[in-house]
Amino acid sequence: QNDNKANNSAGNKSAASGKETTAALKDVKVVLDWSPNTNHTGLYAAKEQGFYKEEGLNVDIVLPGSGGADAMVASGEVPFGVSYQESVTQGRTQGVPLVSIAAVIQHNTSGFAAPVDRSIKSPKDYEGKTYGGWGSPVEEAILKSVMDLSGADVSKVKFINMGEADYFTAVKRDIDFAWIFYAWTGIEAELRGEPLDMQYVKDYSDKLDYYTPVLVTNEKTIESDPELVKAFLRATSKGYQYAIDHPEESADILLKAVPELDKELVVASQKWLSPKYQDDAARWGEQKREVWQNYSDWMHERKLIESPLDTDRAFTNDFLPEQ
Amino acid sequence: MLTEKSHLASPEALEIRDISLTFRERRQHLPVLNDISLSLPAGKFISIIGPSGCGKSTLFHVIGGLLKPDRGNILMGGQNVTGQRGLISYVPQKPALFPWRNTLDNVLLARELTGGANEAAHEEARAWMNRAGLGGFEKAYPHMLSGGMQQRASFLRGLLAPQEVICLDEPFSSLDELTRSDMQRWLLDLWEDSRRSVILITHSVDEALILSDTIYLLSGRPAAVLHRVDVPFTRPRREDLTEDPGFLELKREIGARMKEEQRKKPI
Amino acid sequence: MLTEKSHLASPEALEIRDISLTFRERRQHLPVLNDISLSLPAGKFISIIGPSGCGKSTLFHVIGGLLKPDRGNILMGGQNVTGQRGLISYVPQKPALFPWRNTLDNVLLARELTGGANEAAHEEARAWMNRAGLGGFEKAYPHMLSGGMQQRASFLRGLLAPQEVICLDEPFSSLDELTRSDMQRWLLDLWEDSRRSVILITHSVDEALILSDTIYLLSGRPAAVLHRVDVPFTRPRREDLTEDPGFLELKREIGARMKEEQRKKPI
Amino acid sequence: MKLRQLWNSIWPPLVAVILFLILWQAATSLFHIEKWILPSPADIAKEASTGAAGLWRHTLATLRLLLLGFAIGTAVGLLMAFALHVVPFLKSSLYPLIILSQNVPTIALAPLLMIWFGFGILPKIIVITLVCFFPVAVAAMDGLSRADRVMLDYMRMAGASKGQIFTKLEIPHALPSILSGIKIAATYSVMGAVIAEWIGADKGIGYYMMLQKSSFRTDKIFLAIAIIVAISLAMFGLIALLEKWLIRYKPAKDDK
Amino acid sequence: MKLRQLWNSIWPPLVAVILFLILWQAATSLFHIEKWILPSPADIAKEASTGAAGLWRHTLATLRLLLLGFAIGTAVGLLMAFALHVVPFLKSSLYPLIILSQNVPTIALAPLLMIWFGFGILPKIIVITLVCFFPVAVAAMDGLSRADRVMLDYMRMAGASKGQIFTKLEIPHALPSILSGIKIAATYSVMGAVIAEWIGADKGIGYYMMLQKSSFRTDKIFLAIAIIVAISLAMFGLIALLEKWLIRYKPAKDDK
Ligand SMILES: Nc1ncnc2c1ncn2[C@@H]1O[C@H](COP(=O)(O)OP(=O)(O)OP(=O)(O)O)[C@@H](O)[C@H]1O
Ligand SMILES: Nc1ncnc2c1ncn2[C@@H]1O[C@H](COP(=O)(O)OP(=O)(O)OP(=O)(O)O)[C@@H](O)[C@H]1O
Ligand SMILES: O=C([O-])O
Ligand SMILES: [Mg+2]
Ligand SMILES: [Mg+2]
Repeated sequence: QNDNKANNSAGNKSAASGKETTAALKDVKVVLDWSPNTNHTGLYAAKEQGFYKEEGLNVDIVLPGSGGADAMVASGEVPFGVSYQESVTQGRTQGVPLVSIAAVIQHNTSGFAAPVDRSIKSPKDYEGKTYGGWGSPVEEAILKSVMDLSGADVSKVKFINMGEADYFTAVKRDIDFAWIFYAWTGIEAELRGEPLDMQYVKDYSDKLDYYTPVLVTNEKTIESDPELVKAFLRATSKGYQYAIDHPEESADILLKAVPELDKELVVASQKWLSPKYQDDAARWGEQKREVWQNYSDWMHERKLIESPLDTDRAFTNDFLPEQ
Repeated sequence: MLTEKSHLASPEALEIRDISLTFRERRQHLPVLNDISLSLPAGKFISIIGPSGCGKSTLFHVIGGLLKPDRGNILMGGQNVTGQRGLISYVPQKPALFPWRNTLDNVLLARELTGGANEAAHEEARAWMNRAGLGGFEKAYPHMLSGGMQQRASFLRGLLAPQEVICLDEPFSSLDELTRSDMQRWLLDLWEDSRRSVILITHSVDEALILSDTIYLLSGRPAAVLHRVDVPFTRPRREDLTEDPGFLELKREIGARMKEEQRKKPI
Repeated sequence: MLTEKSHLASPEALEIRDISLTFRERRQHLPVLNDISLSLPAGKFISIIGPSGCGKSTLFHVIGGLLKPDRGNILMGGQNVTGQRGLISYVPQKPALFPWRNTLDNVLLARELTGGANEAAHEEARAWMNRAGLGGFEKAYPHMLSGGMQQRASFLRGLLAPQEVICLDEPFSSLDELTRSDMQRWLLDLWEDSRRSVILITHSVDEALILSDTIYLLSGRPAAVLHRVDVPFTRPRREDLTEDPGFLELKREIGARMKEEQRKKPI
Repeated sequence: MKLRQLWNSIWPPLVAVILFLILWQAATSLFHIEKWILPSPADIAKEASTGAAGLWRHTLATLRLLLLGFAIGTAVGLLMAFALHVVPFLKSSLYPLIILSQNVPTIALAPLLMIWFGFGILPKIIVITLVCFFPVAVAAMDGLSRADRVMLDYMRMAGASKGQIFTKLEIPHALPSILSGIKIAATYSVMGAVIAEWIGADKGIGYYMMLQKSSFRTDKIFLAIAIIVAISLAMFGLIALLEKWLIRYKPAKDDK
Repeated sequence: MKLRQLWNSIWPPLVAVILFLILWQAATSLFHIEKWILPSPADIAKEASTGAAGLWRHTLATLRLLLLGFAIGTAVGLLMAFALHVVPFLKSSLYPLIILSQNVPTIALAPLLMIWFGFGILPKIIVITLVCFFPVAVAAMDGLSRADRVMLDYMRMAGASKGQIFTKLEIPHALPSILSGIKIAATYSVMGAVIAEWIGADKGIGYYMMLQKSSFRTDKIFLAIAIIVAISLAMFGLIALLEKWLIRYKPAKDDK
């Protein structure tokens, strides 16, 4: 059945497919970190453009639901997934065998945002304001770092757990600022005409310029089938390259794959994000050791992890295609 | 015409006028009461005898306001009270004791409904329970009573209700003859003391003759009044009344009339 | 010893041997059956008469295996069957019809339980319902029947059950005298045809005398056998038996014995 | 006559729902509640008229999931109640585990289910089953154990076997209770399906809602809720009809 | 005698739970299930012995929340059932809205509650109430409407007012049903509280679980679940005791 399906779609796109053989494609699942968004465009592009097929893979992109992707990947249920440097770090110190194999975006695009009417221009202005988050110690530590570096006192910030509420809802009541990804929530704010002030956390310390999101696999897959990881990353890398080169077309690909998404948001977000995938790195997906080291040191210093991270086993560039 | 007449006469405690009723269930019609009229003068005791299933209990339900007749009226003290509830003390055919109440609380229920379940009522209930052979069973739940004991509890519950008119639907059917005659004598005593008005459904011609001033014989379903028998014996009635030749004669006559009717319409 | 004897004699359909039972509810003890022994020879008809609440229905529950006696045994055909169920056809004191079954299905229930509710049983049930004045009520649910009609349905249900021994607990208490004597006559006919063995609880001495070969008089609670009366009248019994002087004499004697007992222990 | 009865049972809820919608509409425009906080019924209707086509696919997927899950959940609940009723020892020993099953939150359960049962329909069915079986089982056990004593005594005296008592007395007697439990389960099954879709799906109303949530499209979320409510009402209505049909023997509340 | 009865009602569930734990322990070591997927009971116990101190605060917070929510939810459910039973028109018209209330998922509801009621205890109580009132209301309405016909007829004939019929007949008759609904609600109230805490709280078991989830401490999550289960069982047990005490009139199932 799989052959049939593969042949059909391959037939439609015979140009893209170099090896037009009936050899069975290998079924591979990738589990996302959240609902599909522009962080994932490269995956959808690689699928749609036939890059995976060229590698002999039949990739199925699945949603994680409330369980999250990490357990799926770590358990070997799914070979690849989307995660965050922070999760990999925390997971590995708990013995969870996740390995990061590519950085989706080179630099951290998250930060603290507030509607302009709160006139929050720098971390100093957080004093006396209310922060809406989800109550994790990491948030608090980051906020503290950022404020310390600006000579502000984090104890003057009121923390509220806003749970399921999103940024736009939260700032309507009680909450002044929240932590967002600009590529999605920030762009939505632009589209809505609700301008916001944003302080990117990476601007305050190199240690906070960690990778978010990253592609992960588990140690077992690396050990037992390194060729699969290589093939997967070769195609994925082409997918992200396509997204870098063709923001509008790749946005369309995402929308076609997930028609329920808001078109305007996806297109605007993609235009903003496409240049940021590779950014200043030599190739897409490249991860630097010091980024992993810095952030895990930072976490360990603040007791956010119980033991230091064995940095070299947490990530690898070995499977990225050669430049 | 009838209305005129009764307005002239002193009002009866209860008057049933030309009551007709048909049960309608989906497409089936079952005529049950057919132009029934009878009257219970204040302070009197009347009985109703009729074949099983003819409509006696249904007539009580109409009197009590539970069912609305298709035609006819119920009058009490000259007032039209058709469909009004709460005007009679009622002893139903099935004891209908509440399983979550102990026997004493069950006996007090009707009194409670009229707001009179005070200490005195409790004492009265206890005394009556003793009298009815239920002493020691005050705290027992209904499922721990025998059939006859349940019936006696239900009877007491009805007696303790304060209303003028008492409607008794086969109150002694599950009692042995001695307990039964004991209850009958007691009912007579109470009735003679308080002069409430009683209407009794019974299958026992003896019982009807011993207790009542008037007996209404009903036909088979749909029930109509077949005969009205005035009981001539003086009160208080003698213990050995049942052996009186007049009694036996009347009993035989009633038996014959019922038999004749039933021969026309086999049950 | 007793066991020996009965093994020698031809086995009785039902023998009750020295049954005693006390209800224990929390700290209260209520002795109800006190060393009761009685026997029902195969093909015979016996009656039990006793004051209300003395323990008659409880005795049936012991016979039927619903209650375990504290002491004593139940034997059927010489076999100890104490605590075994399903050996009797039973007509309970309360009709206990199932509200979700129509009357015909209720009548067929006992037959269903023994796996014999086939077409023939349906026909038989219909015919018997007609005979009992329930024709046309086959599809009616129990709440649409009068008290007496429910009792008749329950009676038919018991009759349709196939077991040898029939236990009837006041089966005619809610019936008018004509319907009652009609049912009695019918019961006698059936019994004479089939020669099943019947044990009947009744409050009517007339009924007991008309129907039975032997009458057991029970004392008040705790029930003990007070007297055993052998009924001498030949069968088939005459319609006018109730006016026979022998009948009246026996009736008076039984009444007197019961009265004497009740005077000792007021209900 | 029949038509009139139907009409009489339809118009009160209809009026209530319409009133509710009018109030909602009025409130949103009166208090200037923004569309992305709480869309008005009109917004939702507009969204429905333009964007409903794509939703049909999701609705069907959810419907399929929930009907299957509801059927299995109800069956499991009934079977469990039957087994536990018939074997009292089972009842007293397994009750804690049944309650336990209601206290494992999805965030702990979801990864386990996915790891053990993959991404297919099975883990979702398990979630719905877990949601549905409980009210059915509790209501059924309660109903079964409350059979009328007098009738029970009759059945025993008449020599009915345990099985006969069960099928001819206890089940018919428990039927109203059971249906009441099934009514609750039917209502929950819809939310159960939505939650099951949150723990991993690529179609269905739950999936759709999740995506809309991430795109901040509150009006579409409410359109999805409207569909969920409609399904729920339909399920409830069907069970109520079934109830009317199964329990015919009851006297009309105010006959004559 | 009494002690023995107590023991007889305690040992079967105890044995079942212990068996369950043993099976679980065996499975985790037999299949080498990793601790961060499914910790073994021993892991959880170890965690409990070392890290339980900090959990006490969270447990108390949740307990407070859920008891309050459960009480309010049950009260609302009962009052609603009473009102709807007494006024049949209300019943037929409001039923759809009641079902609707069970079909608004938290992801849509939470933001609304937050905007309207802020971040205090109120929105959380509302969530638990929404979860609890429904089984109570449905069970109570069903129980109330099924009062015995013969007794009802007696009450009417005896001139009982609607209020008297309600308090003296319908309520006592519906009590077993109501308690069955409350039992279900008690079980749900615990999960309701956990969910309420997910939609925004700074303490409580739900909050704690969320944090542990993000740091892969599955053992701590299961410790939290164990606490939830314990609370649930305690609630259920209390209601069952209350039931025994309230419904004394029933014949013991196999008396004599
Ligand atoms: N389940 C029970 N628990 C406790 N006591 C009971 C129970 N059932 C019956 N009794 C008591 O046992 C005694 C005998 O009851 P039983 O029903 O056998 O009387 P009966 O002779 O059939 O009376 P009746 O002629 O009134 O039907 C009564 O005093 C009753 O209170
Ligand atoms: N709710 C009902 N629906 C339909 N038919 C009914 C209803 N109640 C009673 N009937 C019918 O009405 C007729 C009279 O019943 P009723 O109970 O009044 O009889 P009764 O004279 O009291 O008989 P009994 O002496 O047996 O108690 C019966 O044929 C019965 O089937
Ligand atoms: O019993 C009947 O009168 O039908
Ligand atoms: Mg009657
Ligand atoms: Mg009896």
